[in-house]
Amino acid sequence: MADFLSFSHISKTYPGVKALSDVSFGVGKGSVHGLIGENGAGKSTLIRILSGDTAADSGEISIDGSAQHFSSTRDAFAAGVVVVHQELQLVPELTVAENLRLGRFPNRAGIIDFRALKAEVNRRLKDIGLTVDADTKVSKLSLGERQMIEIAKAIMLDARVIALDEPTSSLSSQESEVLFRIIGELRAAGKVIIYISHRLDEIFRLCDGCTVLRDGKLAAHHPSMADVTRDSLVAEMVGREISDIWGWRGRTAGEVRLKVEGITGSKLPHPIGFEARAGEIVGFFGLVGSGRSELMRLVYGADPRHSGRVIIDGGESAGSNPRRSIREGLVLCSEDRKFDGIVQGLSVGENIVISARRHFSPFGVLSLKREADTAAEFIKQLRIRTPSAKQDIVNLSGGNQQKVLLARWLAESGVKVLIVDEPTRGIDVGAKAEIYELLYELAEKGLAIVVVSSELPEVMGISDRIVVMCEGRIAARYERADFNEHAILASALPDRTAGEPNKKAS
Amino acid sequence: MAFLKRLLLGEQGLLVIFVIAFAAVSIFVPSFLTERNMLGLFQSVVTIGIVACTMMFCLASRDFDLSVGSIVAFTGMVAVMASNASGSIVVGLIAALACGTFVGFVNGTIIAKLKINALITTLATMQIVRGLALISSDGRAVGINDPGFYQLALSRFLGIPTPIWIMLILFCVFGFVLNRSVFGRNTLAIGGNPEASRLAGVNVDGMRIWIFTIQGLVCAVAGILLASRITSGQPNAATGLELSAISACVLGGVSLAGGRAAMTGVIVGVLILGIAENAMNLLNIQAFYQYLVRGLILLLAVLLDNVRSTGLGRK
Amino acid sequence: MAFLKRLLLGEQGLLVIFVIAFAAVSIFVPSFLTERNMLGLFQSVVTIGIVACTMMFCLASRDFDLSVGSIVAFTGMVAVMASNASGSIVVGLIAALACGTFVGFVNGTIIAKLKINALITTLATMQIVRGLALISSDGRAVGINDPGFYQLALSRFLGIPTPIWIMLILFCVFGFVLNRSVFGRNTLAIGGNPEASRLAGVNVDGMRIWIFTIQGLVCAVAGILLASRITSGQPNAATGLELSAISACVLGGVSLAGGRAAMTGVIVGVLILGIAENAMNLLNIQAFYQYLVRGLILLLAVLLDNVRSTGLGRK
Amino acid sequence: ADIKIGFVVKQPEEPWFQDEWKFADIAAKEKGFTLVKIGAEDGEKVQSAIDNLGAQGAQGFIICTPDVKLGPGIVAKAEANGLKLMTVDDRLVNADGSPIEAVPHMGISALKIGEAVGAAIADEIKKRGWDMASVGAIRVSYDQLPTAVDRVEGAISSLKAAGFPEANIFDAPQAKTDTEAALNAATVVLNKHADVKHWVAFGLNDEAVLGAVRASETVGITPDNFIGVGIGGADSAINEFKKPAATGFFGTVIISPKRHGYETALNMYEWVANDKAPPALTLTAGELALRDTYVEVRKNLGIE
Ligand SMILES: Nc1ncnc2c1ncn2[C@@H]1O[C@H](COP(=O)(O)OP(=O)(O)OP(=O)(O)O)[C@@H](O)[C@H]1O
Ligand SMILES: Nc1ncnc2c1ncn2[C@@H]1O[C@H](COP(=O)(O)OP(=O)(O)OP(=O)(O)O)[C@@H](O)[C@H]1O
Ligand SMILES: O[C@@H]1[C@@H](O)[C@@H](O)CO[C@H]1O
Ligand SMILES: [Mg+2]
Ligand SMILES: [Mg+2]
Repeated sequence: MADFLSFSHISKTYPGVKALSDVSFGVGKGSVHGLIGENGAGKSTLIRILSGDTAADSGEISIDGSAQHFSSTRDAFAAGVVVVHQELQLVPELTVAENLRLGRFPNRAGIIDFRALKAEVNRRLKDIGLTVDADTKVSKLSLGERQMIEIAKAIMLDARVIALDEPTSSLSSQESEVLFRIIGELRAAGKVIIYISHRLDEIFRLCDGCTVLRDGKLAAHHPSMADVTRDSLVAEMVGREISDIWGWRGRTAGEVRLKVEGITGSKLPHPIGFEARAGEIVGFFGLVGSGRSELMRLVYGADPRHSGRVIIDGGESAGSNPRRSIREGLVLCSEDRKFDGIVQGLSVGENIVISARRHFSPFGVLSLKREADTAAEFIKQLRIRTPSAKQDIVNLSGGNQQKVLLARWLAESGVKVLIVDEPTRGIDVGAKAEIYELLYELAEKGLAIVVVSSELPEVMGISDRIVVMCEGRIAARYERADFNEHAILASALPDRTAGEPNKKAS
Repeated sequence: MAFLKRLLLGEQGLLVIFVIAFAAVSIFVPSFLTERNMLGLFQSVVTIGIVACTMMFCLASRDFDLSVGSIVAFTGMVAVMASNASGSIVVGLIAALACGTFVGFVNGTIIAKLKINALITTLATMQIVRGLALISSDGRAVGINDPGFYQLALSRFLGIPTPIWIMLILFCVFGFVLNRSVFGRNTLAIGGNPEASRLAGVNVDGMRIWIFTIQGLVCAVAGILLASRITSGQPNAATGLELSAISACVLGGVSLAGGRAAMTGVIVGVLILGIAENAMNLLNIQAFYQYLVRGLILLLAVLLDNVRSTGLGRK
Repeated sequence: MAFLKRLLLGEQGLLVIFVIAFAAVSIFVPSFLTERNMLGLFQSVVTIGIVACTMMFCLASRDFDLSVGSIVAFTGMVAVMASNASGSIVVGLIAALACGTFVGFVNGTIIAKLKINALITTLATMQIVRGLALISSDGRAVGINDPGFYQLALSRFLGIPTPIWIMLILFCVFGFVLNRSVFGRNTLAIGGNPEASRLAGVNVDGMRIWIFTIQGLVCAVAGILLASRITSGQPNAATGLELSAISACVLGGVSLAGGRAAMTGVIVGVLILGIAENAMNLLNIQAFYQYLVRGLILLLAVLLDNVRSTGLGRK
Repeated sequence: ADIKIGFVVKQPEEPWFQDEWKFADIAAKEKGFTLVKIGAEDGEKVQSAIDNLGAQGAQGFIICTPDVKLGPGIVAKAEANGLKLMTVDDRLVNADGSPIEAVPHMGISALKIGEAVGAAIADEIKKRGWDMASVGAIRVSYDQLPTAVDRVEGAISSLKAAGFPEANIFDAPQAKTDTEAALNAATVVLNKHADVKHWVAFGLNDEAVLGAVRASETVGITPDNFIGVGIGGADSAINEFKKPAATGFFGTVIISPKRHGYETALNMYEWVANDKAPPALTLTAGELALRDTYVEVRKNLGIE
């Protein structure tokens, strides 16, 4: 069978970076094709070229045998190509319905037919299994919900080719299941689906074939998954074998370093308390919207607290605002890197030292050398793929941006408690293992570490203890010895009798 | 109590606060709430009200237009001079509308296609267009030969002068366009997230050109009405209009960061400015103190709206 | 050729273009490049140059300050009146600096703590402060009793008048602060992403208050020098300064969306405005045509810079 | 009934108008009527000011219009509101440029003031024994304001009449009407003609000429080589005369805000209260005040 979608000799260079060089492969109709590779390998760039958003320097894309020349995303839509980008592309002030049909409003003579719009959107949302109302403003939705809206946006178009760039990175497993079901339906309907993910189990479960990129070059192309193994894929991606990605090792927990007592806030009305000890990694698991991120933001002082105390090392209450928290040794690596993580317009180096520099800036005067050294050290340690520390952070691939955010807190001295919300969101397997290793080392140095993650295997793989949240309360706690996938999942589900997977907290 | 709170903090809270303030002014300022004064008040806000309609779109799409005052003056001149030269008012009006539209189109094209910052672009055209108005008239007002031109402003329908009607119609039209049309929603989308809009296939460049072009056209309407009201084309007219129109919009809750706008809000903003001016003159407040009062009212109005929306739990 | 391209498109490309333009003006405009004219040129940009230093910080942190012109006028008045009243120039200067700082602090506090839009806040204080300047002087210019006050502007060091020195020093100081201090980097961070900066431990509210406060202080310096140059405090001075200062910054590549700024750029921006004015007068260009030319130069300058940076592959 | 009279001026921030208002207030206090003072910077503001006066039940108003061509509109608006109308300072004109005779006016033609300035400068040049051909003249101009054009044209015409060569008159366009703008513009002119020793300067008002004087000081021209003559005689000029040493600000043509403010208000009152129409046209004279005569001149004009 001839390839329905084919890339031939695609190359793309950014200043200082060869993002893609001479990439060629093809995908057949009615199939799901995986696209994998390390952070910065060029996956998103390839997809952006496919979407008409960026032009390739050379090379050609053809669909159904005819060469395509997209000069804008609209051209791509017209040719039946839709892309769900890695970073969310929603308009927060518009409603769900408006976002879903943005650029393609049902209208008569320019006047929007809101009734038709709502009806259609509500129907589609129901198909997808999302219980948000079409009239809700997107700014009111949680990150996970937004991600689902983004996916719904693509599905609603009658496309021939659909590309999904890390769609599950902020979805819970329940939501991922819904997505997988939809992908199955699309495949059955004869679409071509390009699927980018760092979660290899998803690749094996969903894909009919896959392509591996490495340093912008085609490292391997597998038309079928028949004789592909996990280890072989990892080797093709990273160039080396990674046997045990979790690599958990036992530690003995010390004194209580973080103690949270009866904390409440506007979105978490029920008092919550927990603690984390020196040398301990505490995992927080829950469904999207269960309130984990909210809780961590309250602990950190990012949002105003209504009540409760946060005690570090038995001292008095800490963390009334982020600045004070940092000074008291409590730091949070937040989950939404685009909104409240990276500082756009500043360089990679600046983003790394933004907090730590106060330790080596006497009288507020910068020490450029110390800054450069610090940045270089962490770029090396975390293998951040960037042409230089002076590169604008927005030009980094998603995963590399995430690494910069981690580096920001690793560079801080005097950290006692490290909270990381979705630490490996968008991070490749190789780097994941490195980050886990880093967390272990930090724990061994005596830090208390709190990890929020929606990936159950990850939480189970690296935590010493797991706290499960559900509807804004702590639903259960497990010691490592008692970890059990089914039990943990069950306690995360809000209403065990209703059987509705994603009921929103009221 | 709970009802009151709901009323004040609700979507229409700004309106409610405004109504209360209006009632207070009516009671405490003598001869404020008379038919004559109300008509005078409305007429005094015609220019800014009309321009604010499209300025709202401009701001909502995260742009800026500083050239409105110059366009109003220039098109007023053109209307008068073309009428005088051709002997036909209709020709004059068409010429003015065409000039306004053209300037707006140029603004939009430079901003969208050459990707030059809107503030600088319109600051430049503001000067260029004002220069043109001055050059064409040698810096002096140009009188209107045909008294029929005055009728534009003097004629009444149901006892209300035409300019007020035109302003009201534009309020309705642009309110409708903002909320109910593809154009309006796309405008908000561009302002709210330009990147997402572009990726969703919204013709961002085209939209920006249209927004500025319509702004130019609407300024021409305001310029014509103004020339008719003051029975001459004045090259110095409407200086500072840009800041007033932007204030009216911001007072009315239009976000300078783009993506948020409402016609009712802008109308309230326009009226707040107009009423402040009107009441101060009725109260015979000294010119220098008027500065103080104007400043304080601005602050107070945004502050109130702020208290309201934080009380509502929004950001 | 390749070298030329690298030069023009490099980091310092704006500067290179400027140097070329400067050379061209020197050659084609008679008596431009004379010592006298250069000193005159520099003196004419002192007020806007000084104010642009801190306006740069303001814009880089994604804020706006429209009140600068009023503060300059007001502090000039205060300096003169307090000197006259106390008989001591030092007291006058301190009073002026204190008043400027205070107004800036109020601006910053309202904006940061009450979370009121900077445009509206400073539009309000712009009016209030202008009102104060007018009220305190009854709208009249106030003469300086002690001729020693003129010396501030007339005295020279190495043949160059003090105001120019002060401007140059402030350029250096603020250039250093922007690039080499935590304060400067945090300013850019706030502009780039305020929420991310806050979570990274930057005291965003505090920074904003400081930025506006320093802006107030620096406006007072400009106000004092201006009063000394014109040997009186004039309540009408420096109207429209806000737009000139903002233009200079934007010309110099400061992004209104925050996060991007460079002192060299701003200096070039200030000089472009000054040279344009100066050369037009030397060339005896008619007043009305000056509007046109000024507008075109603005457009051209940004356009060139734009071509340059897209040529560079940046967006 | 209560008598209410409006006094609308085009630039309330200008000291001149503050003075006019002040003297009008004195008339109001004397006769016991209410004076409503409104500033109206452009045609639109004028329209609403008149509406506003009508709405609050005034019977008549005095206006200094931002532009004389607004005449027909002002007349119509006044009629529509049933208000008696008088003009001060600047006289309204029809579309064809002819004065609207029906509206009583008190003022001094801008051209005439300018001519007084020019004559004063020419006299002083002669007195100092300079050679006209080698004197430079700075025309501090603000051409977007019609009055300003008329004034400097007036000055130029009397200079030329006295034999001043037109080629020696250099334009210094102000970007705004404040002293700093005039200072910057004049500096350029002085630097461009660095070889000229003797200078004279005139402009829209005192502030404009003061700018030129400051410019002369910065480039090192001494007062005995500079003759600046302003218009207005408000505090900025008086401050200059009060300085311990003479400056290049030679004199100013003072026009009397007292007559313009007090008399117009009184006339309007008589018209409203006793139906005594004011004279159709009253022209006042400007008077030249110098460093050592200004106290007297001001006293004569009834200021102070
Ligand atoms: N606009 C840009 N300017 C400069 N460099 C860029 C730009 N966009 C991407 N790059 C670079 O191109 C390379 C490929 O990036 P891309 O985003 O395609 O990686 P990716 O495979 O999607 O990685 P990830 O898994 O982290 O999302 C990276 O090195 C990135 O820094
Ligand atoms: N911007 C918002 N406005 C209103 N409600 C929100 C907003 N963001 C989140 N919520 C709601 O707050 C609750 C807690 O969300 P939170 O993001 O803390 O959950 P989470 O467990 O971290 O899940 P996620 O995986 O989505 O991060 C949810 O009910 C969510 O719908
Ligand atoms: O504008 C002028 C004003 O400055 C004053 O001098 C009186 O006459 C007016 O025309
Ligand atoms: Mg990517
Ligand atoms: Mg979360």
